[in-house]
Amino acid sequence: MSAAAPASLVETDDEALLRDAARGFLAGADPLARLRAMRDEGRATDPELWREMAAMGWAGVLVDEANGGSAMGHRAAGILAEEMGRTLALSPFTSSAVMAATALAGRATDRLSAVAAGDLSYAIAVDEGPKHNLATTALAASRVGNRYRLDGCKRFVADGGAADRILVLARTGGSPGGADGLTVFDLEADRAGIERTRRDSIDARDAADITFNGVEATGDDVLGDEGNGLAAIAPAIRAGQAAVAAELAGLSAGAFAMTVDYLKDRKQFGVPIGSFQALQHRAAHLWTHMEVTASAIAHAGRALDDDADTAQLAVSLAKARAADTARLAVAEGVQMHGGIGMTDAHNMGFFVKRARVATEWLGDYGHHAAHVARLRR
Amino acid sequence: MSAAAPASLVETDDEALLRDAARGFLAGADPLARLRAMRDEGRATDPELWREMAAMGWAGVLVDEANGGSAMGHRAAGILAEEMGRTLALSPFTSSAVMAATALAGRATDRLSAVAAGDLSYAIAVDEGPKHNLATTALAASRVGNRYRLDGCKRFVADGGAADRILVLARTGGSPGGADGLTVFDLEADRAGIERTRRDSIDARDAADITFNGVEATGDDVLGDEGNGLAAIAPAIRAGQAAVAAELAGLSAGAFAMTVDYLKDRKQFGVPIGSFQALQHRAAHLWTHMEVTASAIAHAGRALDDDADTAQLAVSLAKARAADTARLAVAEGVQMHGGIGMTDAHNMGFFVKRARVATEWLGDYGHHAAHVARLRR
Amino acid sequence: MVVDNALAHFRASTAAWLEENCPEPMRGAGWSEDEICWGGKRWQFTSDAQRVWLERMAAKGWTAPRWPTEYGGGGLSRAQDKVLAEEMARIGARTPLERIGLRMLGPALLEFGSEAQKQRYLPPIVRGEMRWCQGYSEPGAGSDLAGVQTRAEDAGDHFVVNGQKVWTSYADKADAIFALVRTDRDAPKHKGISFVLIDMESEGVSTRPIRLISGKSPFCETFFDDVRVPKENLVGELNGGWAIAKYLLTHEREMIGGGARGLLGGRAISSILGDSGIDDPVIAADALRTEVDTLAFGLTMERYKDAAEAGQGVGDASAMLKYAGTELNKQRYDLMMAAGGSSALTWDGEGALAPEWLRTKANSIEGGTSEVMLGIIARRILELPA
Amino acid sequence: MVVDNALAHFRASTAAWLEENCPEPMRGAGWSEDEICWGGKRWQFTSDAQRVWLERMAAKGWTAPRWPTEYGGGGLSRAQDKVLAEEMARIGARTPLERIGLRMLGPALLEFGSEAQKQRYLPPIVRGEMRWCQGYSEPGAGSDLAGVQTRAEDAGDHFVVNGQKVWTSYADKADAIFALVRTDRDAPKHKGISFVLIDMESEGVSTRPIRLISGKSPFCETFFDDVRVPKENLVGELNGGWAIAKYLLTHEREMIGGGARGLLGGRAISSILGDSGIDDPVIAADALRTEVDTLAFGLTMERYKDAAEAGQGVGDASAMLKYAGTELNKQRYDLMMAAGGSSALTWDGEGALAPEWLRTKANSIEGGTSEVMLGIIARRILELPA
Repeated sequence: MSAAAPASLVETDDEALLRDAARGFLAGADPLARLRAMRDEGRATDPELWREMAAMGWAGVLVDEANGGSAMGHRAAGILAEEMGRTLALSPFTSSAVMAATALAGRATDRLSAVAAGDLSYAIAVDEGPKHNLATTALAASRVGNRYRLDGCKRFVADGGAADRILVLARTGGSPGGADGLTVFDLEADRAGIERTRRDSIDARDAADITFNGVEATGDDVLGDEGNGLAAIAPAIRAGQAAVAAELAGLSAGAFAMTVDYLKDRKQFGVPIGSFQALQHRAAHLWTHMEVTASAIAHAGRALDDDADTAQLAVSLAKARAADTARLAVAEGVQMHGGIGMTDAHNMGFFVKRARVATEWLGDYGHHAAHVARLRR
Repeated sequence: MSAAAPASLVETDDEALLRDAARGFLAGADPLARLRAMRDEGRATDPELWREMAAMGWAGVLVDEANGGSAMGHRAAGILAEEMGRTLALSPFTSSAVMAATALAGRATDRLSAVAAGDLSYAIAVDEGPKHNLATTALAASRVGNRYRLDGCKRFVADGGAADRILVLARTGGSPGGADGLTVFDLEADRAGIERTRRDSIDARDAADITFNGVEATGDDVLGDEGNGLAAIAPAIRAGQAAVAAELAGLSAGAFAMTVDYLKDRKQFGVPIGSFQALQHRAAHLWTHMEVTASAIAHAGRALDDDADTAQLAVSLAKARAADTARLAVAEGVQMHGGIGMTDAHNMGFFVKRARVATEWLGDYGHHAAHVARLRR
Repeated sequence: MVVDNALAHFRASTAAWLEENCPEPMRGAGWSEDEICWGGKRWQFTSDAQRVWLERMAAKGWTAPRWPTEYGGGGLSRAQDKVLAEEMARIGARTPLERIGLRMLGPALLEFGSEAQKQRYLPPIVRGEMRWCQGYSEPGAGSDLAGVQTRAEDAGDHFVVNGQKVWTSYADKADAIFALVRTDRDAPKHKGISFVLIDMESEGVSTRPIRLISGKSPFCETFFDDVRVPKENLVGELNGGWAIAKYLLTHEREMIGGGARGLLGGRAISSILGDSGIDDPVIAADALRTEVDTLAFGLTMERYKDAAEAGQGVGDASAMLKYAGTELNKQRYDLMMAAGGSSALTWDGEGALAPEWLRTKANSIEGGTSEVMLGIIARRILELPA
Repeated sequence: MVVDNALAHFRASTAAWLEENCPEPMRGAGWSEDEICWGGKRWQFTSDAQRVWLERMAAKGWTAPRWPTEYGGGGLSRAQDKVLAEEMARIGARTPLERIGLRMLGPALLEFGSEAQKQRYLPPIVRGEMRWCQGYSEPGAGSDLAGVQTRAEDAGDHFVVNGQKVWTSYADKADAIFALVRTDRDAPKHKGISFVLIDMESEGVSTRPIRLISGKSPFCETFFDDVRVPKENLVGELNGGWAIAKYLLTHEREMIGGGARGLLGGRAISSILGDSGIDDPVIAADALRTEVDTLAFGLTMERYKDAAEAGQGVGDASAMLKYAGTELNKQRYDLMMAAGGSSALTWDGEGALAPEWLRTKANSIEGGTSEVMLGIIARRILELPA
């Protein structure tokens, strides 16, 4: 496809329909109210909401039709992620429907169809330090006869507390810092020796440290080729980065919409605060930021659909821009709301917190900006 | 002194008097008009203005009384530099009265009194690449018997075209990149083999590339100790950095004053543009920036006067902040003036250009910010 | 250097007194916010040393060193006050008593209060027997402080107060509140406001804590439902409360600016980041910038303090300090969160910066928003036209 | 993929025609601004090839591909126009003729002009025989374009025009000017403006070039001293000029935004900096940011172009493109100047970026300041209250 003229960056009619449907469903589901209730009850997952999403086919958006999916592609996945971001809808969508579905695609397994149906959820366990970095993987998968034994710890794994299965990146060779010698294992989360500790994440979502204490595995558990785990996991990471970028763009739009409404409604000194020129200019600047980021999001989806192997530049560009835009959108969101935006009773705080967590997930601004520069050189 | 409580950061009465006197003189001299006339005539120096400044004792501000100076110190020198910056007054003050006077202080030479009288001007020739960096000095001073032979080129030397003498940093040992093996020579500018090429600097001031083609020198020409040239030149560079920082702070204040006047006078849509809230907030932000920088400038002068050897952190802080503030002050200056600020007929352009040149001179924002971080660690 | 013999003597005697009277547990760095002594009727001392230290300092009037001795203060000159602070700092002596009564209401009463009010309220403040809170902001008023809706109706010898305040820090722990109330609904809004003192134990006063996005907070909503307030509790003129409010706002801004400086103290940003082994060019550059800005802001606080000591008032420039300090504090915590990565994303555990980070978001809102500060600078300092 | 046979045929024939008719010197990258063909009565072709190329393209109407053939245009559909552009790009064929008449006045005449005006003015524009300039801004008016003071008084069959315009690009080289003039001084300011065409050779018209801080510029001041303008030169309604002005402003913004994109093209910032061996963490981080922003802005231009091709107008969003593009261009040049160090501080010599850098400072002023653009976004797109 890449020799042809690139697809338009404007939404197709199909995509617009998908967006409308998603937005309509989410407006009815009121995910923000659900998130608040869950947070107050100390729950970090919302299986009921995910079941409804799966019933609408969202879990299978990237899965081929033979496995029960709709194969609508990454632009479509981005649209769903964006709409979920706008309402802070909580689900294992990115971990399962985007990352696991991408990793499992084309492999002989019935797990893919279970993912597409929303019956099976995954967490992707890669990072061991506080910042995203695949190469520093140290978790050891030692060969013991024709079996493996996994020892080590993965930190702050998104959706890691509730996932049914875990894709874990382990080291079967080479040494930490090197890209070689990595291997991906696909394990049920309750396998003996796996211990999961819920982290009390500021965004009230499921995150867990996962410890592997002499976990036994066999060659059947290996996804892709031993020693070449980066090739097996990279497409999934890349797709996940694009989805998180889209989520952040949606989150920015959601925070911005609240803010603009507030600027129109809220009166001070007898006039709507949105009539103050300084706030108008800042709001216009923020909208400009969002519009420019929106182009990078659309492009990332197009690039993944066109030729996923060469899409890293487009994806990193999207994640960098989306993180930058979200930072500005929530900062202005709080400041422009004044004191009320600082109260827990107001929803803006949920946007602030999710923006921070999603910015870190799979690489922050500097990580991706450096990637962009490296890939452009 | 350093064990005592630090001096106040507020101007003393003496300092306030000095500032008033300088401001009064410069208001009368109208340096901006002189600069424009010189630029139009293709001249890069203004010896007459410098003669008047010297008559007021400015050339000797850092020189001890035995050598005909007033020994008022670096805070006083900073006040003069700031006032010159405010009006873009052009003179060899920083090169001669600050840097050369510092380098020559305490050495048995009658040149110091000539500098203090304004009868002798110096240029400090250190950099060979486009960015300030002493360690990369490559200009060779080869030993030939008990003499030296200098070969190499110094780039964009401030005041280098018209200076009577040149302090040149050369390499007598070690290798480029190393801080050892450097030696300072104090040479008359017309010594055989020295070739000076005027650069057409955007700020219309004297800058020259200086080539040394087999220039002969003896031990009498060496300033300080052979091989330890950094020790001989560093205090001069440090004092120069503080003076350029003060100049940039003054330049910012000068540009800002023009801008605020314009905001008050200029009407658009029937009202003064200074009543537009967005411009008010930006002007207030810029003023805040200037106030914070002013503290760093005062502190750098205090630190140099207190204990020059430990003042690098304070000086780098001042130069970094001043460069940052000047960048903002001239950017807002042009933008807030609109089209008129872009015309050569308006003075704002001179501020824009001088800000850029002075920012590069003796190290830019990143150079000094990195120094601050290193020295704080 | 001119040596001031009297001051040298004061320094020596102060040092000796502190050495003798400051209990050992009340010295040294690294104490937490929980250990601050706030005083008040319901105060539970966290230790005997805390109680003794407060009593001894209060007896000398050194909880309020510059207040006149007739109201229980220390009666110190500016120079003596500075010496006391220096000598306390030298041995790491803690502040014996915080804060809002001493720093806010006290100075206002000294400036605007009647003789009877000074005699009644200042000594208990000095002794830490009465804890105060501040009732300015109201729901819906935001930056428009003069838009006070809480009303005090004249009922002969007392007012009847009805309405609601928000952002009243520690209202649930205070003994009394100083509040802005509307006493003339027909006057232009700045001219119908009065400044009154209200006993929090009065019938009809209730409070409700406000939870922030950063978690628990000292802030409360405070409700007044037909509360009787004796007329003698009016400070200054009837309908003349705005002048007092403005006076206190300037104080508050300086406190918040100074508070930001406190947070900024300690280790260099670059060394904090250095430890984490970050290899991110953007975080590295942000760290340099934050380091530069932090040091320059600290010097600015020092310069304005020097100016105040030289007898030059800070005045409207407090708006600049408030703006610069709070925006910088947000910048600094944003940076630390980025550097902390996923380690910083939880509510608790080692390195849990998140609550502090979220709390900084309010710095540029409370005590006057950054937008209000910029407006003050633009109009009062730069004299740009309205 | 649906193959459009007619379009495929057009592509083939166009490619063949271009191959045959585009002179070799008129192909390839790397031509300078000096070689642009601006046309006009006084135009001196820089080469025979330039003349031939213009004549051949004009004969086909392809200097204005989408204009109707009856006015000398190419009469192409949107799809055909795109094919022509693609085929020209494929062989690196230069634009045969620039710009202001083709891009600005022409579309306005097609929309608002009388049949006689279209017939009279459009064909010479297509053939490059008439060069136009734009007279909007006036000294003292700045962003308030509707505050036009140049007045046109009714003198029977003609107007008498007096006043002054500034920022008229190439006024000293143009054959005619389209200008906003005030025709009713009593009406509200937007309603007393007319749009007229004025021959630059008329008696009483004079020009003076404007030197910018970046050096020489195409801008002029243009003076009108009792200039007679036939009434047939009025475009649209008397006092209805503001609608035409607004139409053209939107066009201009897109051009400037697009221009910024052109400047942004080519090599990656990071590779430009990479060559200079800079070891400065701040410049490195700024370079990353600029690279990210540049790519994202380029995609935004592409997205809006795609939208236009899909028949969705850009409308007020042109203000966003203008704002983002020009601010980014300034950011980019600031970065390159910092990276260039002293090499970039001279007017000439290798790597002399300074004139271009200084010129970018005007990008966010000309064609509507950034402040005006933000106001348009705030009020028309975000619908914030006035």
